[in-house]
Amino acid sequence: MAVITPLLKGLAFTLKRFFSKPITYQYPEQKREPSERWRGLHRLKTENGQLKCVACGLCEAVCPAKVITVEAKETPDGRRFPNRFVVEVTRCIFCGYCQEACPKDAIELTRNYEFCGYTREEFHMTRDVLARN
Amino acid sequence: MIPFEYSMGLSAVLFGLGVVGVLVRRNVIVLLMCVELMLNAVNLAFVTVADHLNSVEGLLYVFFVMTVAAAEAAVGLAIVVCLYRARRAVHADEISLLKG
Amino acid sequence: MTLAIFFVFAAFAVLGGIGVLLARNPIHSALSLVGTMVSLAGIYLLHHAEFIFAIQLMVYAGAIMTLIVFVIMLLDVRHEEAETERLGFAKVFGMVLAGLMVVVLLVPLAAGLTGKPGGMTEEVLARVGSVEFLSEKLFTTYLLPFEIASVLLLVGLVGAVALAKKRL
Amino acid sequence: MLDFLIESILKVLVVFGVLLFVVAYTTWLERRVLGRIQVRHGPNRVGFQGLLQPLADGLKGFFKEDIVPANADKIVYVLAPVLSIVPALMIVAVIPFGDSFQLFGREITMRITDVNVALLYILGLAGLGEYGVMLGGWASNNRYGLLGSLRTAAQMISYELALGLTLISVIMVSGSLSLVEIVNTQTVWWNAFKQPLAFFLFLICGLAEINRTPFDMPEAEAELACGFNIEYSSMKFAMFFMAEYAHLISLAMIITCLFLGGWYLPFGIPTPGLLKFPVFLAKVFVLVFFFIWERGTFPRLRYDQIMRLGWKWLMPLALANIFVTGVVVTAVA
Repeated sequence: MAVITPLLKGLAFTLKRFFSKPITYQYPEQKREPSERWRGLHRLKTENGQLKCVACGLCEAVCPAKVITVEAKETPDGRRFPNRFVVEVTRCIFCGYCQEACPKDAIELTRNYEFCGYTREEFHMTRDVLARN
Repeated sequence: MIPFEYSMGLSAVLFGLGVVGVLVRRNVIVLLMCVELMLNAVNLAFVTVADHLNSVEGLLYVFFVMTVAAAEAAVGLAIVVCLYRARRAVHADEISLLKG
Repeated sequence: MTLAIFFVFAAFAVLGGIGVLLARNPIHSALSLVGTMVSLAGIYLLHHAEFIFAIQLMVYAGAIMTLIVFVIMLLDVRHEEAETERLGFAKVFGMVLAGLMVVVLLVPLAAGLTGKPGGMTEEVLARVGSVEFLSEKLFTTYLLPFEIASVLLLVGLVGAVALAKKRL
Repeated sequence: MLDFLIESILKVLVVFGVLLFVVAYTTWLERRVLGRIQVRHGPNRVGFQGLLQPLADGLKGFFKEDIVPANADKIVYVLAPVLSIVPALMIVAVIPFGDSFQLFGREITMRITDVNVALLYILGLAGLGEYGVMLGGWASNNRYGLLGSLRTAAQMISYELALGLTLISVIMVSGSLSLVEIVNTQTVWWNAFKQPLAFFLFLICGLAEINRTPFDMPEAEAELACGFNIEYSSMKFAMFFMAEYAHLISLAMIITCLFLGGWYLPFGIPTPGLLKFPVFLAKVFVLVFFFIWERGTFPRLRYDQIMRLGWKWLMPLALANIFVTGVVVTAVA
């Protein structure tokens, strides 16, 4: 008896679980809402249709994974803007330092976690991709 | 109905194969297997005769032969394991000494 | 029809027997022997010996051969047969004698079989079945041999354990 | 003669077709039920509720690369899956699925054949079933495979004894070796009521015999990395897999015939002819469900625990059961 009772208890437990509702998210149809502070894909913010970024390079400097490349350029009226701004998302660790370091509040991490592709190059997110995001 | 001679012939051939095996092979386990083959041939003869004479005694003999074969296999294999443990040898020629 | 099945089984049995002889690897020998035994089980079925068929599969193919295969695997003797086997005079002579023995075994067949028919006719089998008939004989007339066989098995069991166990 | 032959061939084709279909869908059932036990869904994407999943798996298995390890024993390596699946399928030949029915003025029995030594036939084939697993592990020339094989061999030989001894008490109660007759003795009281201990022991030994959790020693993913079939891929692996599930189903059918009254309802409730086959199927389904359910519940036993359980508990219990049954049967008679 002492041997069999725990076995039956176990069976009863699993049977109870069998009739409970699965907790699985049926992913593509049923999406999980990420938390408020979720750090997903980067976005370059815009203001009046222009990038807020002034290509100071602070994010590039602070990035621990060295995934950000910024190339500055100036407009004829003397305003700096990023000519090239690439984030290699495959290597990014989504720490959010770039967002914290930015003096202009020009970059942020969105809650978008659904980005995928077939080649590595697709993950070298360029300025325009990040701005549109 | 199978002709009596066919079955007995098969039995004789299998027995002969077993004998030849015991003579030419040196691996002790294969020797054991050849003995089993001979026992099987004998069983076939018993079954054939039992069928031919409508007698159950032949089948009983098969039963006893199988008992003996099982005991023989168990003890034989235990000896082989012992030998292998003591001498790392499974060839009959290498274990012909009386003194270890 | 029956005869055709018999020939198929017989062919497999003989091939298996030859395989036991010729295979270099003991596992292949053992497999061939299993083939022979299963074919023989089929032949037993053709000879109206259902019980023997079943225990042939169970005891020979299922237990004894499994044990042999088990030991071969355990000892891993697979490459030890590689050296050439000398075919000395004694062996050739023995093989000739073995061939002669097969001939001797076959001679009485030509003379025909003499013996007292037992009670196992088709009608009896249809009434009681071969297992019942066999077990009735086994537990009445042949009770003593049966008990001796069981003692033999026990002795075999104890002997095997005593031999193979390192420390009792 | 000819119509008998045609009938037999048709029966064989139907039974094996259905069997393979059921085997395929048992894998689906197992994954779904296990999923639900673990509070998740299981495969539900391919087709409605994942019903085409077995088909997808089969296709995948078929198109995968067939790898043979370089140092494998080629012949035995190829032979092993065949040796594994053939006995598994052959067992079904003697299992009665139901009574007979009339079709085109012929009486058709719901079984391929009724041998009067059906039980011995089953035990014999169970003995042959070991070879596939043993040789598969040995031939792939892999240490894990060999370990799995040796464990299987030892485990199956050990549990076959207890299994056979348990059967003897059933035979004593029913007085026959034919499955049909054993079923026919259970119209009122199932053998599970007459022989509760034997039923319990047979369940355990059966699980050990078909290497099912909690006795899935030969595979033991965690320690042996899948054991005997570690080197197998493609259709050869699929054959091992199918053999496993065919064994599972035949075990369920054998238990149904031996202990759960085959196609009869319990306590002598008359079973209408049309209901017989569904009743049989329902019992088999319940058993298969139980096998999956216990797989989701019990952890695997350690190897020495399995051996101890088999030799020191199940064997003596089975022997004691035979003794008690013998006394009772003699006293009643």
